Amino acid sequence: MADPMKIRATLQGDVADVRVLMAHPMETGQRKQGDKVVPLHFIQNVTAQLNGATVFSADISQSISRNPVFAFKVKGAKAGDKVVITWQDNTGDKRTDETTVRAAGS
Amino acid sequence: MESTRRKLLKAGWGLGLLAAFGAALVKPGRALAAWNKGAFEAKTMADGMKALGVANAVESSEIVIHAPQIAENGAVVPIDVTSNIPGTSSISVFIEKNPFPYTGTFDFAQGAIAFVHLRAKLGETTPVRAVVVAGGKYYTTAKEVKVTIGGCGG
Amino acid sequence: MRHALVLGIAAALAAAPWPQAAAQAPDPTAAEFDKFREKMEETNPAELFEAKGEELWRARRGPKNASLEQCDLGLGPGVVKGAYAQMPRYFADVDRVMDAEARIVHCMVALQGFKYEDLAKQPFSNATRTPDPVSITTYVAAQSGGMKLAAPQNHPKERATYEAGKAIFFYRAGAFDFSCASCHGEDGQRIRTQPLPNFTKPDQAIRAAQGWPGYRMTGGVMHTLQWRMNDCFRQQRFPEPAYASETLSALLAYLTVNANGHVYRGPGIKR
Amino acid sequence: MRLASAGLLAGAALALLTSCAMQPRDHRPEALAMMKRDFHARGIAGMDRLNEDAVQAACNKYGDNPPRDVAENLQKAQVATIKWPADGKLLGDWKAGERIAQNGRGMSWSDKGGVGGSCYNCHQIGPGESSFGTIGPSLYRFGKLRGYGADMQRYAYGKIYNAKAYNLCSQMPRMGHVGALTEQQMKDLTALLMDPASPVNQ
Repeated sequence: MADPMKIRATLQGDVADVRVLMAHPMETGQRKQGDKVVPLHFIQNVTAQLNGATVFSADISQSISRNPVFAFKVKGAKAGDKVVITWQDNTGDKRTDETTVRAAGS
Repeated sequence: MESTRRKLLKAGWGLGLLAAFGAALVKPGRALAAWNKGAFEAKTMADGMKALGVANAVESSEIVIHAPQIAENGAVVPIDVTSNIPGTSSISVFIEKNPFPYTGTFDFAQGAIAFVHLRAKLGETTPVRAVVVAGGKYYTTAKEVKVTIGGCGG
Repeated sequence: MRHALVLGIAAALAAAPWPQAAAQAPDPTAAEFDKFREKMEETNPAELFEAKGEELWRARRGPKNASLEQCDLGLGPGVVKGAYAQMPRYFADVDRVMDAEARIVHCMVALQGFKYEDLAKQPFSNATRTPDPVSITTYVAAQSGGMKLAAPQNHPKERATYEAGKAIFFYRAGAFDFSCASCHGEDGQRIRTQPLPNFTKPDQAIRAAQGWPGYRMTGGVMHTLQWRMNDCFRQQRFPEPAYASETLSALLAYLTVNANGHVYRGPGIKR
Repeated sequence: MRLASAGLLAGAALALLTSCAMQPRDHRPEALAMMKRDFHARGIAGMDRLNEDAVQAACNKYGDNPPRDVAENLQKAQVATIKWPADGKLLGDWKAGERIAQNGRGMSWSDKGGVGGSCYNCHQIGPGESSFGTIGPSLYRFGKLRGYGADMQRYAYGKIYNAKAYNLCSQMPRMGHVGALTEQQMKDLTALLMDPASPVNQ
């Protein structure tokens, strides 16, 4: 099972600055280990919800770096709002983690 | 999303049907649009754009790509894309000289600002191109990122 | 005759103006790296390993089914906060100076019953595996973030180890006649595009110390100073130093003491 | 176990050290003893690599600034190590030379022997490569600036073969002397610097 994400959602005014770190090898299918090619293994889809509503979603390729990092911003957020992020990879593996929006400096 | 809508229209789906799906279509979630295999497996940027339905993209200085002129390491190149075009619903990123240039599409809804930070692998010095969808139209800009050899190389 | 001719040319060349690369002006490439490095460190994949390390620190593991919570990192059993910034230091129970990872390995052996030989077999991260001491060191280091480095020089062995580290730093040998100082003993040098801090100066020594443990972009793996020292010796064309050995603690004492007084900002991101 | 035994082994030396801590002293013997305990041979990198040869010993002893007479004698001996090509030709193929200059591998425990020249790690050379180190001087327009004469060809080849023949404590490795490069590779590198057709001289 995949390791947990690290999600940080910090309020700046009424904008939540959301940063997420994901533990994933993002194998391109081109890398060799010994003389064996490591098969393609990468996150294809990321969705983020703020209090249940989808605010950000992404379809991505194996060109995204290993252990992916994304950041996005949502206007109209307030402290305590729930952020839920889910990724799914090409093998069907999935992971969902959540956090709450925090005021800057708290 | 736009491409899905166009395909639906092209395929002769009635307006009624479109209206019925309207709620789902307006919401740029990925529920409806499956991961676009054709676009992601395209080996050139032109083919990737075609598969994605990008047409008549207009060069725009309202899209800002913030990426290093010279990357410290091609394996992790930080890229920020901001669209200042009103009504931006998505940003797509292409890394022109990668084996598979189409790198991803980022959709914004419900108050999300048209901005994304990502980190990508760049195989060599290449333009990084962003394509924005706003009000059903396509806008684009690009920035060259230089990839060099950093350390001892041993 | 031949000798004289060769030496004569060398002398003439030494006197002639060499077309130098603009080494004195601030390197625009290095400035560009710094700008984006800072940005990337705001969201550093090292945090994933830090979280894993904290879990490992607290978990009861090993043949003795014990946690590391009684491990003394120099500030008393179980005290993690600030410990990394005050290592390498002398530990009476082993009568030697240890850097953070060497101490963690010692605790894993002494408290949990792991075998040094097993931990030393494949001590560095690769694409599919991050050794436990690497994650634990990352966790311990993160608990000193924002603190000033203060590797002690009180015990005679701390001072002697610093001096040994300095001597190792300047020792030229091996197939290419390199010492650590060949690359890290002068200001403003770089290999390819990679800036090389001068470790003999505090304001540059900190540039090295503060970035480790580091998430290395090459390969996307977490590495500690133990790996950095090992791979430097490889590039130096030396034989291989033993994992967590006294030689490496001595070099790290030299590096850290030189950086003392500067704020530690790791774990970092490395090329 | 290495971790604990290291302290015991160093004990005697360190006791001595602390007893005369007032005087500046040479810490290299203890440092070298420590390294000999802690290092092991791996691949082609044997433990003998920790031993200084005469050049390394002089540079270590005098902090890379040996007295003139010491340097001159050792330098002469280094000049004598240079094996000049039997066919008398010093210029190979600059295109091959560029590839050798780019390659940073060779002579480490992860290599099987010599591979490349690692030249760009430290030197600016060709105009097409902007990723170059600055530990050594720029070699851009090497021949164009210095002339294409036979003496300069010899200097370039000889310097690559054994840099210590020209400057005893140079930071440059002795590529031919230690067998990191073959005669043909050194000819190709000489051509990269000295062939009027090489991009280096455009």
